[in-house]
Amino acid sequence: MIAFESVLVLLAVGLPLLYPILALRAGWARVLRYSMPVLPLPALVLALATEPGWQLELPWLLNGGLWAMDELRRLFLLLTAVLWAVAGIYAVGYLGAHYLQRFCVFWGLTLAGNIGLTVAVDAGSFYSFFALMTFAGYGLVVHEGTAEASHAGRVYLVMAVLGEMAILAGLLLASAAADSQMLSDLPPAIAESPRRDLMMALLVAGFGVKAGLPLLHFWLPLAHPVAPTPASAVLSGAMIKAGLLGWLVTLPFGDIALQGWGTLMLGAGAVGSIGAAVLGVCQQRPKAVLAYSSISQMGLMVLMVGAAMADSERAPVLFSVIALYALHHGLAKGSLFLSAGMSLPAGRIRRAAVWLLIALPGLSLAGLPFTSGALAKLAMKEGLAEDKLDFALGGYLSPLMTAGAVATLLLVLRYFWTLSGTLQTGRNPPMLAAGWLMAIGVSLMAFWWMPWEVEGLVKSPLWLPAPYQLWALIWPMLLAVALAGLTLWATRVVRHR
Amino acid sequence: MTAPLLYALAGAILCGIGLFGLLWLSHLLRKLVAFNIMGSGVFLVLVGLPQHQGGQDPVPQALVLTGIVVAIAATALAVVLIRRYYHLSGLTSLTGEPASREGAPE
Amino acid sequence: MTLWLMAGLLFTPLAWAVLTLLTDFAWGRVVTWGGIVVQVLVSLGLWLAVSRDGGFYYGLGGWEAPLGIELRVDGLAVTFVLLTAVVASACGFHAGVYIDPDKPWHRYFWPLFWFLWSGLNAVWLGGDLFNLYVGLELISLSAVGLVALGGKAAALRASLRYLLAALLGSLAYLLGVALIYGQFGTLSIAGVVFWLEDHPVPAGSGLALALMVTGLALKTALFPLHRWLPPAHGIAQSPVSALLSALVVKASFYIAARLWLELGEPLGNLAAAQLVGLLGSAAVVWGSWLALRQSALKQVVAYSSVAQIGYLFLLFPLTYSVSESVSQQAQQGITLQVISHALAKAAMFLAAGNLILSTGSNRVDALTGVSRFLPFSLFSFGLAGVSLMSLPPSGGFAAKWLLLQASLGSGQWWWVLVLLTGGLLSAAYVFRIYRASFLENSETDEFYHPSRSLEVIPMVLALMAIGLGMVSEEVLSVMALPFEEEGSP
Amino acid sequence: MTLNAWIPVFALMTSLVAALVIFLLPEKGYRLRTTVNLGAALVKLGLVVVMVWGVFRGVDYGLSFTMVPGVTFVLKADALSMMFAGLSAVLWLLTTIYAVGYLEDSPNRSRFFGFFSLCVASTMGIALAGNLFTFFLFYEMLTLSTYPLVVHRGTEKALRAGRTYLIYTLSGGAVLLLAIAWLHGVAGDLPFREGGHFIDADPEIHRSLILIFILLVAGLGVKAALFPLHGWLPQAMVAPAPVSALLHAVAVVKAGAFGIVRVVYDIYGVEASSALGVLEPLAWLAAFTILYASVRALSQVDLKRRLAFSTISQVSYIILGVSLFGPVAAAGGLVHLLHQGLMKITLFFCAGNYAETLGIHRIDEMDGVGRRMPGTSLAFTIGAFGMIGAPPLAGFITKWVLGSGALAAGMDWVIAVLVLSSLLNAAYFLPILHRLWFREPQASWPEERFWGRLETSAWLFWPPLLTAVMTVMVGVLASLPFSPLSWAELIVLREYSP
Repeated sequence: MIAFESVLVLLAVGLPLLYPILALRAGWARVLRYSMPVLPLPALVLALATEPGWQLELPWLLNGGLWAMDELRRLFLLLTAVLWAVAGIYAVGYLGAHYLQRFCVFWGLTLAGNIGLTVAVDAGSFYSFFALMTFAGYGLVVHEGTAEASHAGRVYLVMAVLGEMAILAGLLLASAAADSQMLSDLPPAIAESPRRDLMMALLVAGFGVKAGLPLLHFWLPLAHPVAPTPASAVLSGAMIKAGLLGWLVTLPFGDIALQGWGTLMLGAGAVGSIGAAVLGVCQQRPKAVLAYSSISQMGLMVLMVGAAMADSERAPVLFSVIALYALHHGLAKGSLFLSAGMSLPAGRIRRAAVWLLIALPGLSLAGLPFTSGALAKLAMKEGLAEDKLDFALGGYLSPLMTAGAVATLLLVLRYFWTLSGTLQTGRNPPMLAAGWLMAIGVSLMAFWWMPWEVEGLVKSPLWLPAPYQLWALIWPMLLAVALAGLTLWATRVVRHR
Repeated sequence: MTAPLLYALAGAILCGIGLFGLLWLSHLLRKLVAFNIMGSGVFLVLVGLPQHQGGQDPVPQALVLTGIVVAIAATALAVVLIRRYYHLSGLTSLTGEPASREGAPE
Repeated sequence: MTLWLMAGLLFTPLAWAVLTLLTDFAWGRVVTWGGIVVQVLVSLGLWLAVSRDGGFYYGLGGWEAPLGIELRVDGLAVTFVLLTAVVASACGFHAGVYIDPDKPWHRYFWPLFWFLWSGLNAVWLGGDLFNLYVGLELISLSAVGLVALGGKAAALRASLRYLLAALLGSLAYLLGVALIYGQFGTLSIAGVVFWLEDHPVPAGSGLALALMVTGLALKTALFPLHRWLPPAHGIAQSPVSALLSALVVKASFYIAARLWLELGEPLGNLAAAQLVGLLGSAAVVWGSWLALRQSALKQVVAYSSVAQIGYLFLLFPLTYSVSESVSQQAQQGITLQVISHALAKAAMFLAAGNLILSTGSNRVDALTGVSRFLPFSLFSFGLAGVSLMSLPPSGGFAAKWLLLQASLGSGQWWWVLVLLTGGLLSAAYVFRIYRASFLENSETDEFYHPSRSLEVIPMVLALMAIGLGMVSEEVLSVMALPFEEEGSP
Repeated sequence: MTLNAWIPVFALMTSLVAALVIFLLPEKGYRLRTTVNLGAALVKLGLVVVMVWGVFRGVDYGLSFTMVPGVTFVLKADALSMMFAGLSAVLWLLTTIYAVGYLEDSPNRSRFFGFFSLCVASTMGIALAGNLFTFFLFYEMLTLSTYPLVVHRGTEKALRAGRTYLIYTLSGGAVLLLAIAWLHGVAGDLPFREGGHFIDADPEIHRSLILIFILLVAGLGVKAALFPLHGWLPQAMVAPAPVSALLHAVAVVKAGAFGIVRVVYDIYGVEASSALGVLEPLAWLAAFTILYASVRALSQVDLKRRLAFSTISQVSYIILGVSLFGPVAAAGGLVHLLHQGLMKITLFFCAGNYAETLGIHRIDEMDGVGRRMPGTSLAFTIGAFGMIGAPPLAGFITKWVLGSGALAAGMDWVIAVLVLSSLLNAAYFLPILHRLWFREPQASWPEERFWGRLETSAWLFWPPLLTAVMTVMVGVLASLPFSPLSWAELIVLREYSP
């Protein structure tokens, strides 16, 4: 059985890593294109078909490699694999001949990094995959070759390199303190080290670049919109979560309660979730709106990270919520991004259907009942409930979450608004449509069969919130709709005059 | 002041005169003569000085004989060179400009 | 056995000198090459004999000193004899091909060559001061003759200058000898030392030493008495320049060094020793600087000789009132310097001759692009240059190493600066030549190719100069052989 | 003497004999010359492999004899020398292959390859030298044999660069000689010995030892291009690409760095150096050089010049590593000796390919080259990322180990230097990579040549790719036995517990 998992994990990482070899021959462009969706499949199987707990030792790798799987990683791996798979299908239809090979090469490398970092347990290979993802991601960002893309790429790269260096320094310090190369040994060592704050600052900032922490987020609204649509989807859906995963596996959560850091993260999360929404609604282009939405959503997750820092007892519970939320957000955001590249069909009914499909993941994001969003929001609410949390600022969490929910829907509405102005009528390539449909399907349906864990947080049946919860979910949405309507009306009036 | 010492002193004076001539005079033949004068002075010293202390000594006399032979050989060579030099450049001293300055390719 | 060797060593050159007087150049060449073989074998035999049995005194024809000619055969002397054989035979072979046989006066080359060789052997082996004088004069006169073989007015002018300087130096030396003999009643250095053992040092005997050393310094072209050397060495035919620079100047230095080592301690003083060292240093710096400024190739090499000779005079301060081991190091260093400079400079002049043959000009600028056509001679030149720069593993380096050790060991660190600066300056002038040859210029692409044998000879010499460093221990060990003091006067 | 004593000599002789044979070959003997070159390189590689295996098992290779009275000539193979020897043997083979292609149809090839082999022989000698004296011997030989390579083009510019090169290196050599002679006077003939000689040195000679150390570092620092002695390196860029590759990656700069390693570890002994207080200033100097050269590299527009400044910066990593007192840091420094060699040679090969194939010398001409020459550009990319220290490439291993070592030694500021340097590296390499892959190509290249099927001549194409693959492999497989890192750890183990 171990052998099966070992082969699978090597395949999961190796397949996308070796895939660029296909680009060597100019004649293989078709193969290159059509094998894109296949690349994440081993990882998908790995996430779905194997039980967490296995590990694979690779003593020859770097400073001694160890790859393993636990519940947390499994969800991240699942998210990554699924999102990349649907984005891959979408990409088959989306991509033109313009530098196809180049795109595929970077696609494969980025994917390899993204998958690899979720299974890597030793610092060396984790950092390697992280860096691989970061640098190869540059290729996806600047792919279009426009001046804007170049600019976005430059900002992306500068910030990414700064982030990488912070991570490197942080990991170095931590692993020297732990005298171990294994990530699992780092948090306790950091907790006890006299240089704890320095290490934490480096790691928080380093991964924060990827996770779009406020003030470290500048690259995100620039890079996500200019990348080709499937790339934006994985950037915003999966890769942004790598930063989150980085925090979760390196920072000391269960070992020590850090009220100060919790407060800091809380502040950052609050600024992120609200501030990004304020900036986001001012954006003109749908993908930019979505990028800000990602920052905003990450802000909510940062809230939970902050709470987990502050209360070490509660951290394990919050971890599963964070994972759940990440999964939900990744899938929904991926679908939304993919929608941005669609063309509307001509018929009125079909048009409405498409719009509905576009809208549903968005509303899911906002916490529409019966969607993954509702579950995630409720779990989060429960996880951050004031009475169960030993955190001085616990009382602010609930209003912040509510504000976040309002902000989320406002951004989604703004996205629909801008999207309606840009979507064109025409036929979609079949693969593109298939990818898009699958993304939405996964986000809305398949989600429910995924192995997330909300034991003790949400009452069953999971998909059906209790009435009081229902109200808690709905009133921020109503508020947001009202605000949006008000704004719309106000602009009309202003414009009329 | 013994006679041998006197010889030696005379030799020293001749040396001085010869040295002066060798350095000061520019005409090559004069230089050559000055050399010979200086040589004679040295020979005088060579013969005179030892006899001043130890009486008759045959060794210096043998040496001087050899020395004279050497001096004659040197003088002969010098004369040949000076003659040929004059022949080629028309100069009798080393200070003037010779006909060809740079060494021509061999 | 030894008898035959000694006889061969001294009489072959003289006999061949007379023999070649009777022939023309081409026949002289054949005769000479035979003689060279004999001479090399004899030198080698003597060297082997001495390295096996140690040194000895040898009364020529059974006559004892002071009237007879007594030879002092020790490790150092046979080393120089062998060196002479090597360099002179190389120059002889080179000259046989290099020198134009059609010029009538060139037939005198061979007799002069042999007289020179016999004079050199006489100096290396000479036991008393007067015989050394005779040997020196023999060397000087034949050397002047060789310079004059150039035939042009400039060559005669240079040779006349050389002659006058040499004669003046000889007379100064002879005057010193006269004073010594007058003072101590002996002509052998060992005799003087012996006398001094149970007498106080007489006043004024320093003057004798000073006169001799000055005279010899003039013949060795120590700064500031060096002015005669560059024209003479520069204008002579290349094999002649090689002989002069490699061996002739060394002969007078050899005598000066022997005088100083034996008599310097009792008769000299610290100021004089330092002064000589200072002059040597000045020669190193000034000679190198002038070498750098010359536009004619052979002048560069000639001025380089002035600089290299400067090193030799560091012997004086480095052996005066220092510990035994430091003195030993200094002597070994100087010996190596003499040998390596002889080999390297001979190689350099011969290679320079080839380059001049090839480009048809003596100018450094004319070398442009020659590296493509004459890499072999150029390489020899460079290898010789390595030794002059005293870079490892050359003999020059071994010499410099020992001198450095001696300077540091005696606390006279200022010579260290001279040694290091000198090395850098010599690199500067050697690489100036190289630079010129590496310059690519498409205009002058026609070069004359000298025959292979001309190219091989400097290469062999240069390789020996380089290899000397690797075997310097063996070479020096022969010098340090015990000396049988049986014939002590 | 046994065979083992002669193996180092054979290793030395392979290239020496090759040099002599090549000098004697006529210019037109292309095939024979190539055969001799490659044959010698392969034989040498084989000998080095034999020695590596032997040294690993603890076999003694070496011979010595007295050269100058009081001084011995020693050839010896220990773990440290095998690291350098292995580097030069492997890279010589590749560089030879590359040079054969690079110099096709150019004049003076006999001269070039002759000196090239001499240069490698000197490098081998430096690696196998068993004491400072022997080291110096080959060190100077290296100077001389590289000069003709630097000025090979024979242009005014090349000759000027050659002059600068000589002024620097020969002056450095003179200082080094002084230091060695002085040390010899103070302490006698010291063989390189693991653990050094001065652990319990007489306190009276401490002052001299410190002064000598400064002189030694100054002498060696010229070749290692330590600030402020680095001026020759960027100028030497006029040399043909294989030469630059050799100068930068293998021979010259490494000789200096290797010398400093030898001095610190095998002459003074790392503990004694630390006790004398000379290591920390050295570390600061190295750190400053790392940053200074990186900053200078930013403003270079000529590709090779930028690479040159990068070399200056990277070589100081080695020195930084050895000057941090601690086994881990030392391993980091030592392993960089090899890693930097691999990465830098890749970059220079690529630079040469661009110049030779498309006539590209300046960075602003490199737009879109990745499409025309993907293989070369891939190699360049890997090399550049290696330099930045991106995992899992060779440079990352260095930085990681060096950083861990610095922390273990309690010198946290080194981390800042490493991070800053990586940032600067990224700042001057990433824009090039952007141009390579993401800019539209210009209408025409400065001078384009075609070689049929491959993007460039096969002789030029494969060496950079091979070194790039090695760059990846030594990083990814760093924990395997006989990987550079493992070997460096073996060396350090022997140095710290002699």
